[in-house]
Amino acid sequence: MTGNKTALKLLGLAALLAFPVLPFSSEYVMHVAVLIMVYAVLAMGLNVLPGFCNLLDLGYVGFYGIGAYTAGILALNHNVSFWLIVPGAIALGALCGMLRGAPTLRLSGDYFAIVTFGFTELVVLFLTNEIWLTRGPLGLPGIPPIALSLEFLGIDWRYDFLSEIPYYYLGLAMVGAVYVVMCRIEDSRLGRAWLAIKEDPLAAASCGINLMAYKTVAFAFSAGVGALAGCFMAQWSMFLAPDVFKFWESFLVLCMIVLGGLGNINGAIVGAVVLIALGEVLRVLLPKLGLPAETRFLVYGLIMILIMRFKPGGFFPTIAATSKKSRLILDLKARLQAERAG
Amino acid sequence: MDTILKIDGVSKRFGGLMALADVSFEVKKGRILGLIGPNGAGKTTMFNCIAGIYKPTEGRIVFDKETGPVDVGGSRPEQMTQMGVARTFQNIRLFGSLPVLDNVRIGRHCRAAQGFWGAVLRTKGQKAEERMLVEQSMEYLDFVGLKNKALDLSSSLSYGDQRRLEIARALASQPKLLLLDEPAAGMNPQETASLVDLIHAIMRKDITVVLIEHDMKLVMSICEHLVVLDHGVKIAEGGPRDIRENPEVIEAYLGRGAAHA
Amino acid sequence: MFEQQLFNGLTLGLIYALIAVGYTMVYGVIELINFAHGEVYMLGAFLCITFIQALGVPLFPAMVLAMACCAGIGVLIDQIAYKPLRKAPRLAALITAIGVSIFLQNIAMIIWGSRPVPFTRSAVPAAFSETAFTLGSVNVSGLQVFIYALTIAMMIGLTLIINKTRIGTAMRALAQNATAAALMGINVNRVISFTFALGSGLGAVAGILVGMYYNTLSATMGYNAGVKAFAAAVLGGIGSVPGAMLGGVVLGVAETLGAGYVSSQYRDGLGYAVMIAVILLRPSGLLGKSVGQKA
Amino acid sequence: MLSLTGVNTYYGSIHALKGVTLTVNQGEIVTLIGANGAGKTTTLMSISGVTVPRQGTVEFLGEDITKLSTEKIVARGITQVPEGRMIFPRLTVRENLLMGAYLRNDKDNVKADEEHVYELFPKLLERSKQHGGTLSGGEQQMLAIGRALMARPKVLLLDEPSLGLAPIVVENIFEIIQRINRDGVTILLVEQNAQMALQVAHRGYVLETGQVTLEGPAKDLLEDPKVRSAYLGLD
Amino acid sequence: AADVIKIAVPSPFTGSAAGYGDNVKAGVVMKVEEVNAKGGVNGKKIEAVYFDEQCDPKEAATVGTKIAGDKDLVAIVGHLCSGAHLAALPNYVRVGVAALSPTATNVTISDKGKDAKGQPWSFRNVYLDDFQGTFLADYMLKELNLKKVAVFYENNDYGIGLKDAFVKQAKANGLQVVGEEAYMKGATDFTPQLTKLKGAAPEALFIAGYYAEGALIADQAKKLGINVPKFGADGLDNADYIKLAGPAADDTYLTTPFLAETAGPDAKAFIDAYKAKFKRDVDWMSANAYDAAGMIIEAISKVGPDRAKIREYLAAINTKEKAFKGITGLTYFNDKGDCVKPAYVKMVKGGQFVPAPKQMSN
Ligand SMILES: Nc1ncnc2c1ncn2[C@@H]1O[C@H](COP(=O)(O)OP(=O)(O)OP(=O)(O)O)[C@@H](O)[C@H]1O
Ligand SMILES: Nc1ncnc2c1ncn2[C@@H]1O[C@H](COP(=O)(O)OP(=O)(O)OP(=O)(O)O)[C@@H](O)[C@H]1O
Ligand SMILES: [Mg+2]
Ligand SMILES: [Mg+2]
Repeated sequence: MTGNKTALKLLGLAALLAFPVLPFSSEYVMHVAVLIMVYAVLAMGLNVLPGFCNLLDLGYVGFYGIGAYTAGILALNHNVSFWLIVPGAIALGALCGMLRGAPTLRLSGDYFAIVTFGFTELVVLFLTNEIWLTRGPLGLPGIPPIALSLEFLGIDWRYDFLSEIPYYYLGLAMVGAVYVVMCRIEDSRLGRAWLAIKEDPLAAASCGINLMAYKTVAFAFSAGVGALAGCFMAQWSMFLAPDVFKFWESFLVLCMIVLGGLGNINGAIVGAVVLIALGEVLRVLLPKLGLPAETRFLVYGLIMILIMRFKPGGFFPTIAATSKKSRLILDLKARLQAERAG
Repeated sequence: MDTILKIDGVSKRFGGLMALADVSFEVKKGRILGLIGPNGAGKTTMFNCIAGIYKPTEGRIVFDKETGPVDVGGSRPEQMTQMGVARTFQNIRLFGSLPVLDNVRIGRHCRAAQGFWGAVLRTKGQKAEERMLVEQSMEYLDFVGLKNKALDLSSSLSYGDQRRLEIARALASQPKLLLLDEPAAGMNPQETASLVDLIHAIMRKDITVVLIEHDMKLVMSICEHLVVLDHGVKIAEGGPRDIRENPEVIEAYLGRGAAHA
Repeated sequence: MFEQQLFNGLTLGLIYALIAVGYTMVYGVIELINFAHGEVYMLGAFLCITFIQALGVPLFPAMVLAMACCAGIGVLIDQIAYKPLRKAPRLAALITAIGVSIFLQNIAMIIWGSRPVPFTRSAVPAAFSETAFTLGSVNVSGLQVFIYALTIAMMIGLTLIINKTRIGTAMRALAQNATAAALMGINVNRVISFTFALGSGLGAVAGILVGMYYNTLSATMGYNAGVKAFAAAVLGGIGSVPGAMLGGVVLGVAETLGAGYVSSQYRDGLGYAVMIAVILLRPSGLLGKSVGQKA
Repeated sequence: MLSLTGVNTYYGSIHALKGVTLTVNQGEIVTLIGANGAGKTTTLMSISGVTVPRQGTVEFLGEDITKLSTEKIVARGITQVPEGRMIFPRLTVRENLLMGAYLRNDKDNVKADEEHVYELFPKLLERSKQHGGTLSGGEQQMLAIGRALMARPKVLLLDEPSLGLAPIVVENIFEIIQRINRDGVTILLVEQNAQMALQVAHRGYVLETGQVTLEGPAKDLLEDPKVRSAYLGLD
Repeated sequence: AADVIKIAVPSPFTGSAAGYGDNVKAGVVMKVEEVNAKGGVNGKKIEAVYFDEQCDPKEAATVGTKIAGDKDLVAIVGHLCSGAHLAALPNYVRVGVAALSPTATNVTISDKGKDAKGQPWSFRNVYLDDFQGTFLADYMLKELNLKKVAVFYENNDYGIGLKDAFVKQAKANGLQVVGEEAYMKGATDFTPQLTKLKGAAPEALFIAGYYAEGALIADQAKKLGINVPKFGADGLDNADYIKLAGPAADDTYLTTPFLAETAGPDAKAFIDAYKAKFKRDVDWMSANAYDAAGMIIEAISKVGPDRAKIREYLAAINTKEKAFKGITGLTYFNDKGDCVKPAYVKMVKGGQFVPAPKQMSN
């Protein structure tokens, strides 16, 4: 039973690793795969607020933008290496997350939602209008790709990420790392505190949980993950414009986590896969059905409605999916069973 | 005999409504105090003031910490819990979509320390603490008799079990003072009887209890001391016998029928 | 110049208010952020000119007809998309609303094309484009008078419906506790349908007025309007009809004065900044009631 | 007058009622007692059509009302005072009462009935302009009963009307129940406070985990040893 | 199949820019049908494959990899928006496929379309923003002798590029710029900005944006009593501008690469055929797309369906003598793939586009 599961997991991992060399994987397929990974990270990051803390964040894309522009400007204008940008961008994202979070700590429900929305609009307006810094709507073309280099050791070796394949593996590593961190946090004192806040803030406070502090950690963490996705995306796509971070993107990511199952980490990933792949599948499929390109989003919207109609809780409706699988809980279960039997 | 909690001239105003008006009483360490009074008298409001959910408009709430008595009026709920005051809610407020065990683990939150980095890095300390949290939580569940339901969803518990789980969750924070708000409401006599046993067991752990309850049989049988509120004002205080015969209390609260219940 | 700016702001604000009211009504009753409301507003405008152009219906009957159609569309959307989700988590319905919004926008694009379309000029009474009167330095056109009058009349009517009629009380009751409402003998689905019909009808009027005022319709016009209406509704205190009106006006005036005196590049941002500031100061909106937590 | 035959009700996969059969005759007070989670509330909700039984029938005055929608059942004359009172918190006391008369068109009689409720519960008259949500627990209970009476029900279903109430109010409520009954309203009373309930009722049913295990005249049940130990806490 | 030659047309076909994408599609459809009706190219039919990218850089990059990876697509007409073009371009340069945009005007593109050897893979048969902005500033002062102008610009790459070039030249010429106001795409209410500008009493209004918003600006300006000539670039050049703005459209001056009145018989035929097919007046995007498709198809007919050779062919159209003669006049490219075209001025009079009475000597 467990042996089977482990085998299945290994097989899945092997398939993921071998994916780029499979016969059907073209640059296009790889590109879509990398795009899915970017969104999977975004979805996991966003999930922290609505999924774990019941705070409807409609402005997540703002942090994505902050991360992306940090990377874009530093890499393009100052030639800073990706590997140095990442911690910096995450820290900046987290800082902005806390700054946004501080005044909104008292807000609940849709009032929180609209403030986060307004915040993102301000971020995007900043990116649009502060031309001296961001070049505004002219965009930032020509951002250098990610590179591995030993030049800082004085060794003349350098590998530029020029095709999709290195990004695929780097993306896979990023998704894996974020996933592991998310799972670990969910099954920890911190994660349980968040879930308690989600369920009932007042009862949580009465259990000794400092709401302000824990929400602030959630804001910072969620924003940091968004910024991480942003810097990866900036140097992968090599082009940024304020348009990339429009309001709709926040919604798209929100749709992913709800479709996947709010609060479920696996669900967030599945949601990203489904919604990004859906757009591409329709792109390929509709012409074959004789439908013009104009109908793509018509069908897209329809499918979203249908999914919610038949799976109102998303694909993985339960939260706390991982804590059930944790060693401690499994041991406890076995012990209780033994006691009952004995 | 030490005083663990001293309510000193506490008032609480909601807009034009005086929910509590200059109420004073003391809670003795190791004893059980009953807080009774008609609906809307301000009993739950008093709990909320003690537990840090409301800030009293006036007056002092003095709690006996290890370091000595401190005015804790206006502290935040989590600070009160940290100091050793735990409570249950009149309308059950469990974390319904979490397992029973997690409710208690969350209740134990303030007696653990690991944070973000511990969780991310899965340090030795963190793992040890997590293991300890499970063990300790199981002890509390065992104490209230819910050990076997540890992995069930808490919303799937029966009403009486949910009340017990609320108590277990409150106990998990290792309180010195436990505030129980109508723990027997909606229970039948059998369940009420086992609740009485549980309260006695709690007392044996050196925990002081303040109890709000409308079930006079329960109150009169376990409380040594009673405080009666009406319209936010303390109208009587004393032992069960005195209270039962106090005409003002009969008029406002007990009614003629209950006086001989 | 300030008077002119203020007047511009009020006009814009009233338009936002009219859209926001429909929004907030649905929200008030079933707690749904109905993102498709902006699309109904867009459909209202397109249906109106279609009736005028294709069927030769005069303006006012066309307006009524479009209103009726949108009311029907609103009810239909509810029945098909939202009704099955009444007991589902709140966000499920929000995602469905987004799906509906995408769907309607794209279907409109297929029916009426993706290019902006002018409002049928010949159908609009000449008096609308003439100056009706002058207020200080401000010229007020006939259409503006019409917009003000119609909007204010509708808002008064709506307030009366909600506060004084039986179905209005039923709407409020339903919002507070649906099971209890059913136990009073209220036909919950009919009241919800009525709410959608009323809200969508008002949305259609807003769309038509905007189409006439700016003389442009486009399939994507609902998007911005929907977002602004959402902001206005929340700013005013979600679920509160007078709040939505006030929120719309505040947002409109803030944007206009912001664009006029501060920076046109940050125009929308200034509106949002005012909105954020208001909500931070009053965490349940201008006229929203804070539902105090009772422990 | 009202009869349930073999009613089975589920919440998803939870089988809450397992073949409940009971009858309420015209003019009676019938009480339903049982432990927490026995299915008392579910029984009332199945009668009112809030939860629809999967099997079995609910008949009222000879008509099968099992599958009717809630508002139609209310229109037939069955009104419920639900568990937890379910007052509309942001409607005034008066508006709450008028919601009770939602289905009625006889304006003048509604007015008279409103007066009648104020007579029964003078406290409500004092607070008629206050929002329901700001009332104390006891006042809310009065309002819930008053609201139900406004529908001029033939049958009144009461779900734990004494829950969380001060002893003096409990007494009062039971008196009022008897008064209403004397005025001709048939009553099905669910109570945790079995002692009181059996004292005012004509007949009673005991429900255990979704099944009726005992039934009979209230007096007999009061004497029944099993009932005495399990539900009255005596002996 | 082997008997068709495919070209890719990535543009927005859904979303808020879909209207423009539809224009481009119409132009391409006209060209492809015309060629195929004549038997195609070397016996093979041309097929245009449309890709929707919503004018969104992210979608464009995805579409870009898809097009780049599909060897059957021998060349590209697109993208429509500069941002989308820039986002997709790295793919085309990497794989080596030429993209000829009929509409992307952003100055930045010039330097980003080259490969390591310095060969351009991105071409465009549309003016650059800076050219039109500079041209109009000259025209206003030299031909119409205006002294005070207020500027309205859409806050996107097109609007900003145009505005910056215009303002720079205006200042150099001593033309006073009395206000610069921005707006967002899709905006409908311009009265605050206009009210503000009115206070500065400009003699002309320069609208650096597209016709949908431009028409609203003209209309609202008129309602506020600002009755001055309006100026715009190709963004305003659309029959819908007149339809939407109504009488307020009068007295608007536009730059245009060709004047229908003076154009050759090809252009006239195209204009009529277009109207017959799509029931609307032709617009410059359709015309440019028609020519862009024409250039690609000409390249295919000369050098065959080979990506690299098509690029070489296009790059070789680099002098006035070798220019492609399309309906939009003569088009040839500089070494960055940018086009060089003459500019004319037309204006709206009595609800019609007519050539402006004064033209600048090119
Ligand atoms: N947050 C609040 N805002 C306004 N009024 C409140 C609030 N909390 C309590 N009240 C009011 O204060 C008074 C006292 O309420 P409280 O809940 O303390 O009563 P109680 O004694 O616990 O009654 P019960 O026995 O019915 O639970 C009531 O009139 C109540 O309506
Ligand atoms: N909404 C629900 N979803 C799932 N299960 C439910 C729901 N409501 C009740 N149940 C279950 O159905 C069973 C019967 O519940 P019911 O509320 O009818 O009991 P009751 O006799 O009224 O109890 P109480 O005295 O606590 O009010 C219980 O096991 C309960 O857990
Ligand atoms: Mg209380
Ligand atoms: Mg019950």
